[in-house]
Amino acid sequence: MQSFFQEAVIPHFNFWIYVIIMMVGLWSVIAKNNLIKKLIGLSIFQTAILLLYVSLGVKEGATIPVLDHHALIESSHSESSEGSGKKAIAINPDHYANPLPHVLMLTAIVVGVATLGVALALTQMIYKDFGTIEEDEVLKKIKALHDDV
Amino acid sequence: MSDHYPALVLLAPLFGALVIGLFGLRDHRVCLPVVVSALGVSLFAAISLVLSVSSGGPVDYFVAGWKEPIGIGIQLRADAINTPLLVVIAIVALLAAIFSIRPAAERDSEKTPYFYVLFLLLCVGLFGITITADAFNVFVLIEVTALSSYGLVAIGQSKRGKVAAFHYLIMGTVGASFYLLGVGYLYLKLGSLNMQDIHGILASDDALADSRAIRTAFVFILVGIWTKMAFFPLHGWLPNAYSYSPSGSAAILAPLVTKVSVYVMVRMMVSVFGLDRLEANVEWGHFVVWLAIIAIAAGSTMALAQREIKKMLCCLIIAEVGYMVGGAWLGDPQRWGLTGTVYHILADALMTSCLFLAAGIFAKWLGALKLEDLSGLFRKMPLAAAGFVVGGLAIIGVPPTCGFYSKFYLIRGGIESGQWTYVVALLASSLVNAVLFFRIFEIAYFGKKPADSHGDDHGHDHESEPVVRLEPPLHALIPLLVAAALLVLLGLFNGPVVEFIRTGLIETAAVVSTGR
Amino acid sequence: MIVTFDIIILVFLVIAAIISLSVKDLLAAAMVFGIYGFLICLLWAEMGAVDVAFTEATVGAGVSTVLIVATILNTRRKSTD
Amino acid sequence: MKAKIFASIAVAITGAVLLYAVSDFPRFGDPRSPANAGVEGGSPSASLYYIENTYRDTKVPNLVTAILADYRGYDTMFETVVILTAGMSIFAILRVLRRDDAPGAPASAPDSSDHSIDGDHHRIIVATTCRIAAPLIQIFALYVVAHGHHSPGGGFQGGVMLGASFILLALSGSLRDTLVRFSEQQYLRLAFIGILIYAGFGFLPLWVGRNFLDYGALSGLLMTSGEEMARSHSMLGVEIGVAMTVMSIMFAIFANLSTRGRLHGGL
Repeated sequence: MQSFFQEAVIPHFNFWIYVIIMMVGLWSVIAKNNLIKKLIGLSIFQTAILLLYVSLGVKEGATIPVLDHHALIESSHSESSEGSGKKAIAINPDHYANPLPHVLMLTAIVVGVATLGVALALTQMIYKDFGTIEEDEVLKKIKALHDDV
Repeated sequence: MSDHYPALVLLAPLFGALVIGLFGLRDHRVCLPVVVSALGVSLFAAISLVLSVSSGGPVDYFVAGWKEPIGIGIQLRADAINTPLLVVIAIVALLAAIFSIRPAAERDSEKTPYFYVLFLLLCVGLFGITITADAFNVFVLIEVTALSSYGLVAIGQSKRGKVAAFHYLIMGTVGASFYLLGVGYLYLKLGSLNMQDIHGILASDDALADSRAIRTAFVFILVGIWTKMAFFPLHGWLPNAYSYSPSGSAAILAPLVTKVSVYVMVRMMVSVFGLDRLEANVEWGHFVVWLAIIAIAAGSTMALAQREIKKMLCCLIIAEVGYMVGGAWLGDPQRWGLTGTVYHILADALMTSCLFLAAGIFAKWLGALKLEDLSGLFRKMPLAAAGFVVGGLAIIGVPPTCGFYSKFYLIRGGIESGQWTYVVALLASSLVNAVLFFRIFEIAYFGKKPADSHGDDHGHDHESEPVVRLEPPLHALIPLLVAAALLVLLGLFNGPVVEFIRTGLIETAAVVSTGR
Repeated sequence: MIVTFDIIILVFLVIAAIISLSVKDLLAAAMVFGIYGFLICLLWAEMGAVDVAFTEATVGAGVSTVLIVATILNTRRKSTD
Repeated sequence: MKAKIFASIAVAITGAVLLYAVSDFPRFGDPRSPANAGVEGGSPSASLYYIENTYRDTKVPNLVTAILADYRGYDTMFETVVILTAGMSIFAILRVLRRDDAPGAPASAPDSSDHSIDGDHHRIIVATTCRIAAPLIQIFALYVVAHGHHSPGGGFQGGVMLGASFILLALSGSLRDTLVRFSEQQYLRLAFIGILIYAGFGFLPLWVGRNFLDYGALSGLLMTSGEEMARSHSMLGVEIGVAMTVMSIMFAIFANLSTRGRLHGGL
């Protein structure tokens, strides 16, 4: 048991948690009856994916992906005397976190809030039309509509 | 300018949407000309792309000029698989745009510009998904498509439309998230988002390609895309969303959204994971073909049970998605199944467009929502009925229409790969379609009401007799007839189209797997 | 990245997610969801994703919560589950 | 109950598949993992290229901004389009454009007694504080937009903050007063203009024969000392476009959601 934890869980702790959060979200999307609860679940489900991506880009001992100004200025000074072609050498990639997942997840966050907004608008319309935001009651009222038409 | 057609295809509708947003919200007359001209530009660019692909092979376009090393920028790629689809998207969108001059029901005509903005944004998303060669970019554009379709489904007055849109939103978001998750797994193992790059790495490293994470990635991408295309066990959102949306929305959503998702699946199979890899895992193919057979059976059975026209058509879409998924996974060495699938994407987009346009006409100008309401249709609107008949014949698979040929190629793939159950399911489903449509034709031609026979006897002397022509206005009739004509044309010219697709498919599969 | 900090926030994150999904009062659920957003924003900052953290702080903890609260006030506060 | 059993089964299967794959993952925080450094024996991953060459290509120290607005600017444009689409969808769904709507009266009018925060009864301390705070927030938001090249921030964050400042005004004071300052017509127009700025910056290079969004081609137009500075400046322009769209749509979403699409009354 302990070796399992040491080998499988500890090095991948973030990934385990992401699966758990994701499953909590997915479960409530399917099982919750209240529409707003479903949407909160959906948001949590989406943030779990963000957690996966951001965890991918983490490097031990690395700093944020904003280059150090002073280093840059010094390197560009020294290069201007030496000539071009060596600019990349001044930057050690291991010192900076991987920026690409961050970019992707900025997009995903924005998509998430956009979806949430549309979903909340639909929830309000459903409430206006059916007077409830519980899914089973809504479905019951829809059945009644069916009989009318 | 001709170098920029891959970008222009989707920039035209985007700028169209912006123009409507800036000038059309006040003056509704701006909307339609802008929509038609934007889609016209797209159609022109798409046709030019087809021509340049057929003469010079795939066209690559590197957005922002970031070409080397591959994968740092976003690449667009037009090849034989996606250019015909671009043309079909443009055509179907144009037809739907002309059809929906007064889209969001008369009561709410203030929302017309919003309808058109969403309509064009949907087109942007569809074009973008089709042409991009970047796995993450597909996700962003799927969301553009999805959010605009939620709006289009719920824009009408229907109360059920809102609930349908909500369910669509939940399913769609979960599906897109699964896709994103799959792409994340690919990125985690391969460090790249560019489809060609991913394929190159996978093709060169067997151990990596068979690793757990890559398999899981593939499963999640597939499940996500299947949710988006309403593949059978995940189809729950589709019938309500499409049948309770306004006719104008249904005329664009139903033909295109599911088909583009099928295209994404084909794209993932051909130029991300690689056909060789998939064929090495035969049992996966068998499993998916079995799922597809179940989907076909379920779709056809549900269609038989429906009394409403649009619901029935929606169930047929589910069956058709089964055809396409099954066909793509047949894995016959000559690639007839896959070719048939790509051809069927085109054919089915046009068929569904034709049928939904017809259903929209019946709903709007006859008030006919159920099958029985169609009685006497041939006398009331003969031209519209003719268009509907062509659509019906195409979906049954009667020779001069494209439906016959697409099924022919799918069945050929099934025979060559020895998947007899799939062949049987296809034929049985065609039979079910025949039953469904001839039942409708019967109702429409002979009618069931005593009043009709009465009218026949006495000719046209009574005012009250329903012999009056109710032919819909031209803006609705012309798209329907054009769609019907295209069905026949695509059928007649199936040879060159299929040859184009098949050589392109074989080339893509071969080139990429030896690449790098 | 500080592992202890990471683990603590992750544990709190799971707790916040479960609480916000299990309370019956939707307004409370929305508030806990805001806390969840803030925790995850801390997590991003801790993992070096400062831009993501910034966006999450404004979007996840700020605007999303406000939108949910607006909807709850316009619909109903009680939930059966 | 059926839903819960089904949910549990679905979640169990999905979770099992995900955990099955987790053991195959590279160690958390490994700088040599494929995502960070590329596949072994293959070409280095794109992110290495970004870290090493972004400053050379664009003169922007914040890698995230540079990738967001330049290398993957195409994604970002559609991300902004997603926001716009969401705004338009919400309009299409919720906005009540006619006074004589609701002949069939809502199924049950939402009772305002138990929850409504009274719109007319201003809490004067809160309202005044928020009114003082709002301009400061806006100035900071503008700083975030403009300084995104050198520090965390950029169009989205700044745009959301700008939108949030209006939301704050509407929440603390009244929506009606805020709408006087920032009317529906204005925010709709700004939302479209924002994307027009973005797409316009992308479209300009086409006239000189360069690819879409290739800002380097704009060095003549922007009178910069080279393609790198042209990229840097164009990114700022693009971020401003993003900020405009995001600000407008965020406020629009709030205004519609808080009033059920009527734009009067309020929470």
